[in-house]
Amino acid sequence: MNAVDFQALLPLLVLAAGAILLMVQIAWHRNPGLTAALAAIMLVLAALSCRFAAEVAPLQVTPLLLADRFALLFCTLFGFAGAITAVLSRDYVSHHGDEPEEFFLLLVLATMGACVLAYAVHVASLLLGMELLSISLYALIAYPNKSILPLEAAAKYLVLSGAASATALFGFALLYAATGSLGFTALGQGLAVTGTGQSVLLPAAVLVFAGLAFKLSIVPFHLWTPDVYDGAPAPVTGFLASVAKAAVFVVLLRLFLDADLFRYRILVEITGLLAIFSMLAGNLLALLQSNIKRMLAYSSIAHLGYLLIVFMVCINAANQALAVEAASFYLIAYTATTIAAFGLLTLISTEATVRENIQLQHVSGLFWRQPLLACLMLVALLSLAGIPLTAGFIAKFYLVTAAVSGHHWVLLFSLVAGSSIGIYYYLRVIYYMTRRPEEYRVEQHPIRHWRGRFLSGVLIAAILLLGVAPQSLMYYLRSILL
Amino acid sequence: MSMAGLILLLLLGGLLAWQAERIHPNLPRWTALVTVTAALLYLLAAAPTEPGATMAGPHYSGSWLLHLKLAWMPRFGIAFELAMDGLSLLLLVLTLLLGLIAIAASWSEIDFKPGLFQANVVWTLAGVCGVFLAVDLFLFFLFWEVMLIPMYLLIAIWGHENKTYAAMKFFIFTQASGLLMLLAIVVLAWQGLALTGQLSFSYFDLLGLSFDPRLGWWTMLGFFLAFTVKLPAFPFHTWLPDAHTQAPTAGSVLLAGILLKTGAYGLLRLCIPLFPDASQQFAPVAMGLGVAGIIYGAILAFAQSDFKRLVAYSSVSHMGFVLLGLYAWNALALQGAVMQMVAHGVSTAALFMLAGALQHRLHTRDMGRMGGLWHQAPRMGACAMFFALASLGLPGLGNFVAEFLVLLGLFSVQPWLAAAASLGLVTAAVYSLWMMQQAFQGAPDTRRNMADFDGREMLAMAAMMFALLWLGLHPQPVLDLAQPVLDSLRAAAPFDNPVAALDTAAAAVPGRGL
Amino acid sequence: MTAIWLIPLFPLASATLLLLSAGRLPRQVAAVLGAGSVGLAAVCVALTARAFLADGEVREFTLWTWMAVGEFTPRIAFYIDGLTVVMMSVITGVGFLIHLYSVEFMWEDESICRYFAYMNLFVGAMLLLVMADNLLLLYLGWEGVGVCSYLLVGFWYRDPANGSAARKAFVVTRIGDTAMALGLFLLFTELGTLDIQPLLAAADSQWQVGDTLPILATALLLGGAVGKSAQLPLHTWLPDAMAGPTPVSALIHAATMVTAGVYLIARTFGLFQLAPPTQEAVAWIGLSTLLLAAFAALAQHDIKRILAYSTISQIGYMFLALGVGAYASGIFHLVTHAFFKALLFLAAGAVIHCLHHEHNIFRMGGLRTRLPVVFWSFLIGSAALAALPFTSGFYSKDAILLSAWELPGIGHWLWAGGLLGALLTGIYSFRLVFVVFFGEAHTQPDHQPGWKMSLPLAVLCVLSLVGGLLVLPLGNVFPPSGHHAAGHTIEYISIGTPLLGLLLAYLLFLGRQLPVDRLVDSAPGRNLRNFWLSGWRIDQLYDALWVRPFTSLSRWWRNEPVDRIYNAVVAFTQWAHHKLAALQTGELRWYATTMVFGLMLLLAIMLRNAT
Amino acid sequence: MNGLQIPMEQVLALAGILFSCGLLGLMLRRNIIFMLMSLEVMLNAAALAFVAAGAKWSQADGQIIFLLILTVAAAEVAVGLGLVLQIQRRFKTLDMDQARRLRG
Repeated sequence: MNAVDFQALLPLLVLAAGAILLMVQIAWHRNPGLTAALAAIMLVLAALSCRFAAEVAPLQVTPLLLADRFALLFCTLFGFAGAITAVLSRDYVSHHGDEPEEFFLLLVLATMGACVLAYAVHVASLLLGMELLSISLYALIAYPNKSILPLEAAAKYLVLSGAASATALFGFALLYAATGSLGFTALGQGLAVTGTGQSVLLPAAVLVFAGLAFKLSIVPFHLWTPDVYDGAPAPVTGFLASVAKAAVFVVLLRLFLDADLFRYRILVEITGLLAIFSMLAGNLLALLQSNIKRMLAYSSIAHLGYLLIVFMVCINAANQALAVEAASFYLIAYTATTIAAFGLLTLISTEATVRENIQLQHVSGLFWRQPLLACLMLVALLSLAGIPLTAGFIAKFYLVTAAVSGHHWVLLFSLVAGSSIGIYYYLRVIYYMTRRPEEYRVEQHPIRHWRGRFLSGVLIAAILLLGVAPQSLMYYLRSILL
Repeated sequence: MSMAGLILLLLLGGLLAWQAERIHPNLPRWTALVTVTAALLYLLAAAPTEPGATMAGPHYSGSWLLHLKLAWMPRFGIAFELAMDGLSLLLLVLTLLLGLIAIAASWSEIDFKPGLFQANVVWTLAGVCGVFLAVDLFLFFLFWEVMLIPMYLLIAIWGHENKTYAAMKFFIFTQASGLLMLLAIVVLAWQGLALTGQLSFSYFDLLGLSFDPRLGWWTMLGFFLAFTVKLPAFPFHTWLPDAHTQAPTAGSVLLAGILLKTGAYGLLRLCIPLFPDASQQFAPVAMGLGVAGIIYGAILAFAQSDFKRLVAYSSVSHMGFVLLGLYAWNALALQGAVMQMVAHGVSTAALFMLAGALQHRLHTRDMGRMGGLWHQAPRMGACAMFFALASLGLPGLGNFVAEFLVLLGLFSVQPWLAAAASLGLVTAAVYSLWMMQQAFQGAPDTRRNMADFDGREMLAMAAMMFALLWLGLHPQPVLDLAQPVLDSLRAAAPFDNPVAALDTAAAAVPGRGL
Repeated sequence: MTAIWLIPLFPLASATLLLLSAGRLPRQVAAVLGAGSVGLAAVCVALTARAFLADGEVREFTLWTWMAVGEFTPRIAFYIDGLTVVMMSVITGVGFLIHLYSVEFMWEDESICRYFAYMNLFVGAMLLLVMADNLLLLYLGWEGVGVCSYLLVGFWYRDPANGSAARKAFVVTRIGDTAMALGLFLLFTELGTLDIQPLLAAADSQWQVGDTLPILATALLLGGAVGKSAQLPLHTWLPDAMAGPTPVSALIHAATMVTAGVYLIARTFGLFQLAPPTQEAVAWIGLSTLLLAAFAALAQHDIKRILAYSTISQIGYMFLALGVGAYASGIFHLVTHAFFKALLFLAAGAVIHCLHHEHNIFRMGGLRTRLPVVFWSFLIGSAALAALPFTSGFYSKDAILLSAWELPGIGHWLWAGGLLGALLTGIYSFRLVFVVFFGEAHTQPDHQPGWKMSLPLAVLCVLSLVGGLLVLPLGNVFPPSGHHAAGHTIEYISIGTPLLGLLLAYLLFLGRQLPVDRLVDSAPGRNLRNFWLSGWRIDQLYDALWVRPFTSLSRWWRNEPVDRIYNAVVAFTQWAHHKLAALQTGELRWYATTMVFGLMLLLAIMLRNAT
Repeated sequence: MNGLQIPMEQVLALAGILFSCGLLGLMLRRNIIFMLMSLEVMLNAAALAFVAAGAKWSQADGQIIFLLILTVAAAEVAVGLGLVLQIQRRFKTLDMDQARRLRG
């Protein structure tokens, strides 16, 4: 390891330093405000440090980590997302737990896990990153120890996620047994040499895919999603739904690309099949859901279904670049949007007493009571629904373009069908938000913290900016992927 | 003249109207009025009438007046590209005029959040203007979708008793079909890439692409569905009666007056010229849907007891003529279709304004509870009579010119369909007069105390009456504005009609066509 | 004279003024405007007619090009030939008299302003109809008069029955109008123009006698004519249209608008000559209508309905004339009919006016002495209607019957039918006179008509009597009809038949020489009477055939059947939602189980495809 | 195969059996503790497979992964046991079938 290697790993180092710093600070003086601020600062620093790391990219640091601009892009994203989550959680956890400081420590660790996944090009780093992320999340989910729902959610997540990790690992073990390699690229070469003659190979790949698909809550591995989203504290749900999924998706995509699993048509067709299932089932499940968190959980199933389309597109090597570009843009847009949506839920549940269970009527008339928050939610929902002027639209446009370039009509029609169903439940939230004062009864006080307003403004601006002027990000994506 | 400036003016005006509410609750409507008036004056004063500087592109014909192209997303060959020709100009004028009418119609109707209301009205106008101006297909789709949001809010917030259902239905129908159009647009652009080696969403680059018949057919269908849902054509019309009925008056006026026209515009500008072969094959089906819509809409209009619902179904019926005219695709029928877009916009807007005024005064739209209103409100009665007659296609008013031209043009292509469609003339008389009978004639309820139209409302009505008379008696300016556009569209996408004599004669006029 | 455009302008401008005033003008002003504008138009017509009679030159006058799309360039333009001059004279002349009459008749009505506005609008539209140089402008006038008819029939809108009658009038004529519009489409598509004279010339050069296209085109035009002129099978609206004020019935539903169909056929006779089957159909339609309406008139007891059926019947004669090629005779009958039928209606109106809106003739009676002016008017009108010798109706009807007789082939049948009609006309017209003005009085008139009502009656009396001596300037319009070569026997029969009718009417209704009551009271008699009273039950037939299916269909579809498709989609998604949501049991073990099943499913797919 | 007595396939089969046992345990047991134990079995099955595979290729990588899995499993169980305590305290039972407030 030399200085350049360290520069390439700067984001991870900053995060690790941040974790240590937070531990020291907590041990020295308990102060939630300070801890949250420190965590946010370190996360932002980590995000910014990617710029420096990018100067030496791409660089293979040990066989485990590859610091390319793709990884750094997502590190930036995760860093900012983590920082926003930290700021959002500041008031939320203070209401929910009596010792909120460690929450931020866990958040930093989880973000670090996500970043490791972005770097990962090896089974070991995948394992470490995924588990760092997951284990921190178990604790984060169960953090509000006064209430019962987070506990249930955490237990479910722990058991199932552990099983999924085990499944993926078992699959890797079988692949390892067949090829003798653990690095993604070497694995792919090994597979090429071995050929698919060995009947264990493709089932092993399926095990790996299934284990990761669980983390992405792809149908049929999706049943945990609403329960965990619902039970977890709102900011954690936002983090779980955006960063955790994006990180796993990135590593899955990298695995498929590096090991060139797209050669195995049947494997990719399974992803296509699951994409269709997810798009339809996710949207159908969300359809009449009146609990907003559960609704968003189901909608995230659908969105991951949309994302899986890129796997099918990648079958044709000529379209891979476009597919990855589309996936990257979609992940960025989806992360921003999801953070915004759950940020709103965080902000409106901060004021009230303990409320994990946010129903539609809780946002009744939000437009008239808290216009800024309502605008945040409106923008987020429109983005999720893929309406123009928002990031979600460009993202969907990207996906459609990619799918059209590969002529995947069935997937496209599923996407249209799913999106059409989706409009209903997104609009339903908007409808509740625009209900007139005489049509609802809810007591809520407007948010007073500048933090909430500031974040709302930032998120609205980010989503709209990505929707109206995405060209620079497009260029950037193109430049790092070509 | 700056086309982007026009859209920007409306967007900013809407924002201003929204915020004006903080100062005084009556200020937003004035702001909106001033904004739209300013936009209209700007358009009328600054719009060129002569073709502008030449423009690159194989499918540019002399009919374009203005063109603007700013780089936007070069990654996909997407540009912020606007262009205006006579057709767009005509529809823009209609849009802004009806915008004024809509604002006038809701002048004193809105108590709840008037600022946001007016803002949504003005933003809808901005979106529609964008649709009429955009020549980049991506941009077109963007405006197409974006204009729905303020409209959705208008219905969902200020609508009547069943507003949620109506707003949702409206949005889902148009969105779902819009997504299909997005698919089609992307397929089209990809086809362009395959054929020319250059990815572009510009209309000018995409005109005249050749397609594998099956691909062309499906892609055309994507456009067709989106536009016929908006038009609306049978059997995709069912969102319309609900949306129109539940929308506040301004919403109904905008919906019927201009939003429906975007569907027709899309068919005329995009669907047929981009896919001439598929469209020509498809024309019998489309025309069949048109006839079905005419008859079906008329029958259902007659069945309604809700004033607004009746007018809404009459729109379904009238827009069937547009569909017929477009797919007949000859000079006469196209002119008729354009004329119908304008005339129907005006006449239906007026009827919705009337319906709104009635509901405001009587708190009901049920015609069973009206009757004899002529006695209490003779001015309303006279206006209603005028527009009912316009709606049934009385010669001398714009709608007649439109329907006559459509049928005349259609007759040379599909005489039997023309005969079937002309049944619509009879049924239109049935429901229009039935509406008059139920609402305005009969014995008046003497307990009812109802104010007649006031000066503001009469002014709006008079303007629309004048417009219809003008369109009916001297439609030539409108026809002249649209003629070069229609000629070049037909030249770009020729249908080989069985009876081509009329067309060749019209296209042979020097200076028109390609 | 260049100011031809002033002729329709006067009434139209006056109508606009009256409408804009929104009823705020004093009734004196309204009356002066209403009647005066038509009077001015009449003066202009007189000047035009004088100029035309002096030189016999056809005059054309273009205001502006209505629209120009490719070859389709209809203009707002007028074409004045002999036929137009005749029609304009009738419209403005009779129209002015009726307007004058209306001033008194409608004086008490609160909506007199609206009344005159509609009436003036009607006159303007009717003038446009007859002056139009192309079929599209003619169609504008054609529909315009239809709307005015609708507005005026439903003038007293508070009674829903009036509204229904008005709607019926409009919709039934609209059916015909639509056929006519199709005819216009066909003509334009085939001949490339709608200007009447070039059109006729083009038809003449492009089509042969008996071609399919002219037959089709004329059949469609005939549809329009049949609707407007209340001929079979679209005649049912006219009796109901009597719901309007009586001067309206006189002007629109007797003198002018209902004869528009006759005008249309006469105007486009060149086409009809190319289509012998249609021409023959015109004759048969005319004949069957005139007989059917005459029988129906026999059984009516509403004074205006009797006149309405007689109008239908008389227009049947005009159609008969057109059908046998005697265009000039048809127009001649149109003119005389305008005189005497307007007279009859105005007289009937005076009766109704003086008897507090009594319509039933059996509640009148003995008015001969009480309303002498009206009586004499009515008598003269009926005489002309029955075509008693030397009245105007005699000359015109006689000419028609002679022309029919001379037509080879079917001519004799047509003649015989026409003769039977003449007999019936005699009976029903004098039945009316005898029942209303003779016998004992049932109702007392409370006042006498004033000069504004009497003067038009007097003028029309004179015209009805001597109108037969008029020589219409139609020589250059129609082909000269052959010299009447029928024997004197035919002449005598023609003269005798109406007299026979008069005699029968006397015997039946005044002299009570024949057992009419017993006849009517017998079961077949009563049935026949009811059958005729209901207008041969054609209304009921149409009700069952068209109206009820339409209304029940619309009621059945009322709630949007198409929505059922979409509702099914919605129901399916909701069903799927519930099914899927039922899997979310919250049970950890179940979740694990689904994951395992999912895994096994994937493995199964994989292995199945791998082998 | 440097003196390895047991063929790799058999070890992998054993690992597979263990893994299946763990899965069955997850599906069948209601007690959260037994579920955690099943989880351990699954993880260890994977770890065993890595060791066997590493041995086959004569690489240390398999064993390193084994160590990593061991650590991860320990961490997971540590958090898991913390949750178990809380569950016992709040739900008064360890039967996860009782913990189903979140559903639908």
